[in-house]
Amino acid sequence: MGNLLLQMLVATMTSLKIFGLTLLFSLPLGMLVAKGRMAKNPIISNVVNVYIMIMRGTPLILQLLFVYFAPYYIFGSSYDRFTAVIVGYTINYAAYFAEIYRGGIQSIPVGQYEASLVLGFSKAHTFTHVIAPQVVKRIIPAMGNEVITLVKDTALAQTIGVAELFRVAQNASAREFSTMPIFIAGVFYFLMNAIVSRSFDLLEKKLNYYR
Amino acid sequence: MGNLLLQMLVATMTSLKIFGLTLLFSLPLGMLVAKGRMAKNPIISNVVNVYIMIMRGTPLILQLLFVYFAPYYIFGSSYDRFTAVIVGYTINYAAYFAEIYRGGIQSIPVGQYEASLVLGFSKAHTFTHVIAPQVVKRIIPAMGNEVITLVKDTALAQTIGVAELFRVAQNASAREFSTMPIFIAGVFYFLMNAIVSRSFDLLEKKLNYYR
Amino acid sequence: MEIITIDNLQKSFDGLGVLKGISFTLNEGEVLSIIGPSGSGKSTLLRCLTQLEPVNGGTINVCGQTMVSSTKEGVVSYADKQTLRSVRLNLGLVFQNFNLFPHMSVLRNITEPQMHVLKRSKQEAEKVGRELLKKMGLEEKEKAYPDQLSGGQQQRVSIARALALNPTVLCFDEPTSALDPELTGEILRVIKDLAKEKMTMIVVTHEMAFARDISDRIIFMDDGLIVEEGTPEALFGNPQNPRTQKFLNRYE
Amino acid sequence: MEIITIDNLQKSFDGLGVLKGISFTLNEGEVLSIIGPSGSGKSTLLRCLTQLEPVNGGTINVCGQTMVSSTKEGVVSYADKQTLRSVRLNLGLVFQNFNLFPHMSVLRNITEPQMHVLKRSKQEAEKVGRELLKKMGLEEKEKAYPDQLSGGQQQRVSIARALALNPTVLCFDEPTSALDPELTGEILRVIKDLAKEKMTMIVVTHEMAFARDISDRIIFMDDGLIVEEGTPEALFGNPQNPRTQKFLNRYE
Amino acid sequence: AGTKEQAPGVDNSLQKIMDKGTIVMGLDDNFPPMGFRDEKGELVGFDVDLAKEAMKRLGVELKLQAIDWNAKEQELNTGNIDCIWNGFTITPERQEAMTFTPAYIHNAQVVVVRDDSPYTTLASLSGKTVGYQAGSSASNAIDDTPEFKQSVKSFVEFKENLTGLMDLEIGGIDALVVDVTVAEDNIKRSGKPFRILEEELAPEDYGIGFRKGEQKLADAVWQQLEAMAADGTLARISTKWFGSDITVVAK
Ligand SMILES: Nc1ncnc2c1ncn2[C@@H]1O[C@H](COP(=O)(O)OP(=O)(O)OP(=O)(O)O)[C@@H](O)[C@H]1O
Ligand SMILES: Nc1ncnc2c1ncn2[C@@H]1O[C@H](COP(=O)(O)OP(=O)(O)OP(=O)(O)O)[C@@H](O)[C@H]1O
Ligand SMILES: [Mg+2]
Ligand SMILES: [Mg+2]
Repeated sequence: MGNLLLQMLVATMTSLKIFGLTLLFSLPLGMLVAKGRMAKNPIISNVVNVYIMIMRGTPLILQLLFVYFAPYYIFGSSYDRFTAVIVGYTINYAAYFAEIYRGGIQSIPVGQYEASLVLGFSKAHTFTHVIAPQVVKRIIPAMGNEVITLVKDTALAQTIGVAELFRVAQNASAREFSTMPIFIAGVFYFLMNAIVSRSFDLLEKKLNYYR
Repeated sequence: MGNLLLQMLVATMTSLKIFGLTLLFSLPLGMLVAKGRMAKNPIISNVVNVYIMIMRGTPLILQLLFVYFAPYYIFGSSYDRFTAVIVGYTINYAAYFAEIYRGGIQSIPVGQYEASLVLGFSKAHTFTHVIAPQVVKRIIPAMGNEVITLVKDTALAQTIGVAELFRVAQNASAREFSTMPIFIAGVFYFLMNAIVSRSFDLLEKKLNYYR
Repeated sequence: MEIITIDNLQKSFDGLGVLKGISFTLNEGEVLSIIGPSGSGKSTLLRCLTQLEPVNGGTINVCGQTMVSSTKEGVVSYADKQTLRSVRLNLGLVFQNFNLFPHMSVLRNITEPQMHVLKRSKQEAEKVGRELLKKMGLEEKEKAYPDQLSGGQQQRVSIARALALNPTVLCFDEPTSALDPELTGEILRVIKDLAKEKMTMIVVTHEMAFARDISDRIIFMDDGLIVEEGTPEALFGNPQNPRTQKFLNRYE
Repeated sequence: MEIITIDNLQKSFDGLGVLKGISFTLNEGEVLSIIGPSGSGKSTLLRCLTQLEPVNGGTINVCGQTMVSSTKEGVVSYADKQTLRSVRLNLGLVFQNFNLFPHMSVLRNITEPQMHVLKRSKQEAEKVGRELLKKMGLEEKEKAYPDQLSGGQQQRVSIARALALNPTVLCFDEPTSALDPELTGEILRVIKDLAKEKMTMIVVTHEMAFARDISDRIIFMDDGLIVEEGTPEALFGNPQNPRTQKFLNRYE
Repeated sequence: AGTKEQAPGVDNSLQKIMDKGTIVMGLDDNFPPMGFRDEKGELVGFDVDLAKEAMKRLGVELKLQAIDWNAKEQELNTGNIDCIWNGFTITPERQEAMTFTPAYIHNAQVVVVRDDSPYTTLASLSGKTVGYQAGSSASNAIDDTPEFKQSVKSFVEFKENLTGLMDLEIGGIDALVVDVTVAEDNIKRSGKPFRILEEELAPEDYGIGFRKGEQKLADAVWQQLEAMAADGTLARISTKWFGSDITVVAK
């Protein structure tokens, strides 16, 4: 039993690695995608829109299989499965984050841009110092939901053979012929999500110094 | 090839059945859950809150396994896997829908209740004729997102042995040594979601006769 | 004939007294205005009367039915559901911010309560609705939705909605305060017309000139109490209480 | 000395002319008020001047620099980025609805532009900021956030924010129209003080008494054109154009 | 099939592995006793022991890679793994698509039922519900037994044999078709009241699968197995896992 828990903790580390790396890459990539989606150039914005629609319209499992196996069939080369998991999750979540960013950016009143312009702010400074901080505050609830979904979605990495928490729980369950490990995994996911929820609540409160 | 498509269409019917039945049951159940969550009795509202937190905090796959196998280990009796899928999806989605309903109901100004009360409306009439129609309009975008997720989540039913679209695609893929069937499944999911999206857009437009 | 009798009405929020013993009567055909500074409890009084807030003490009697009464020891007892319902039907309330049903057309806003509450047929309800809309000068708007109307028009629809149920008394809570000055006129004219038709009314307002104009009697409230009460001539011409004097001074 | 020269300025939205050839000059230390009915193009004029809207024709010259010019054939050419930037720095704009940065404290709202645009040190910027806040009677509020201030206070912060960049001309677009009457007074007093200090200003306003009070010159606009222009005495005392007469009549 | 840099007709598969110094073996890490994870999370099992010894003798390092069994063909084809060695049944379809060694164990697909159930023959399962692991050779075995396939009411595919066994236990299915080795091992370790029908489905052979055309590599590995059979190593490993020597190399 102690051994099982240890094993599951190790697997949890894998799940957390997937979680962390996906966030690390998809959060900034999502911003690029959002910018693309809002681009004045209709070709760019339409292409990006199709990308977003595909990412949101097809199951993540399928995207993972595709990301892992398609490069071989197309380019004749393949790569590490963990890398594939990170790439798959990143491009999927970037699409979701992009739509959240876009909603946030478009909800900032035009007056904020006009005031910045008239005061002589550069475009970059306007974005980093005026718009972005306000966007962050507005998108926190939506981001919280998405990040919780990511915690749960890490369970799908086993599709291409990555031994994350849920895979290990299923193996242990097979070995010991008991549903207990799966149940324990459920508790782990629940705890991780409780932490994520709590963090977002705190962040939300912290940003409540202005309305 | 023609055979493969036929097979996938049959499996798509299973996916659609899961989709349809889940909506059929979880939409009303979600309303009950929302009412429970908003109950004045703190015991009821807290119990319901824990239920919602578990449903949102743990992977759906795990819930499916639990719903299917737990009754045997606890009560010594079991039931049909398809029923288990529907039960699992229903209690999961009811939790999500409940939170959407609750958000919608709580966003209706208190003045609407007061006006109904002063005019002499019964509570039931107030809910069905004044509150609900306004809630529907407000929650449509959030419901749209959730229903799209449901379409994709039907792919997880294979966990407990239901041969839905994605399972059949994976089998065909293994049989024919090709990712094509999986790709075709992707197109199917995409089309289903395109239809769902479009329907919600239309519904949204239809309800735009008032603000 | 006395239609409303309120005796020693008490109401507090979280232990803080807001109404500290209000007593007055309203006779048939009378127009009563309630004036007073912000926070004096005018809205709360109307809300207690229309059952939107429970009271903490006192008696309210409407059209001969006791809606709520309380013993000396402060035990409050409300009437049974049936009576409360019938009392509610005797009272119409026009809200400050209208509270129309945004998803119903103007006509439907007026017919829906008639059909559900008075069990009128759709035809009959629409006939009554159209007549009222005509009276309000809104015959062209029956198919419109509330958000397509100006504030003044919305307020007139909400008056029509209340009138459609034939209330014995019509209560207004600052019916013009959500309107810009231009639109205020329309509503005041409508209420004046109702006064001429001898509709019994209670009007909470801060439009002094208007109160003076339409009222048979005026109550001046301050800090949860009725400070002074009288005819418009007496109250405006010769206020007795220093607080009334000070309040009215601001409005000259 | 002429600070702003505008010649034959034209602007249309979707082909619909909003400014149909506006020409005027502004001299150093002068206070110019622009009045006129709603939709006459007053805001659009200020927005063209502050580069918030591109023009469709005409010439704008600020502090000797040509910001935009156009040929007879209607080919509009803007100055290079560098010049546009320097022109922008000569003009301060105070918005009708303030547009303060809600996530920055009051002081930071004023220091941020100084540090980023004028490259002042934080210390220097805060010194300037505190002086301006004192001048605006807001020394106690530097740590507050905009949403904790009344409308009038917010407007004064936004004036301080504009002044902190030492603009040659300060433009106001109906600086009091988002405020209730009680708060209007504060702002008018601040602008009057600035006028006394010989700040060059353009003030779009519908407060006639105020315009009359502070202005060296008043422009009356209607339907995208300057209908009449003159000293307050001339314009209010003896308006020449029938449209001006009619407009001013409403305000007596 | 085959790696793309390989010129047609030239088999440099062995050379490539020797140059690399490592060989990646793909296996389902949830397939006891052939390959599974022990309590420490280490990959162990009969096939794992065999492969370790064979590769040691071949002089290359063995890397074990757990894969999703449903995706094994893609894994092999895309070069993520070099062989599939995990109770891998030799079937004609698979032989079309890849290169196999000869059989090293005879296996059979057997039918597991609950001990208290009345079923004794394949025929007695007529009109019942039968499960198997998706993508496993059980499905081929069923296809090759048409009378049985037609008599059964419906088939249920599981992602995992475990889910299937649990489902059998709770009565969701009446029988599970599974490798005899897996079946015996599971019954032994779980202590659940299951039994195996005597009547077998298609008997079959386990082999090691390589990319199509990589004959030299397959031959080299096979030579090591033959050597292990000769010096008794094979028998020792078999006895450790199955209690007797059930291998068929060089017999
Ligand atoms: N729901 C409530 N909870 C707590 N306090 C309340 C509540 N409603 C009203 N009050 C308090 O009761 C007092 C009287 O409020 P009320 O709205 O009746 O005043 P009013 O005379 O209508 O004022 P106004 O002219 O501003 O509308 C105020 O101090 C108010 O803050
Ligand atoms: N972005 C825009 N797109 C289209 N039309 C516009 C736009 N901005 C202003 N207009 C139109 O230009 C005309 C002049 O508008 P402007 O805001 O300049 O008037 P104004 O004199 O400031 O009026 P007010 O006193 O109401 O502020 C109006 O008819 C307005 O509808
Ligand atoms: Mg009030
Ligand atoms: Mg304007």
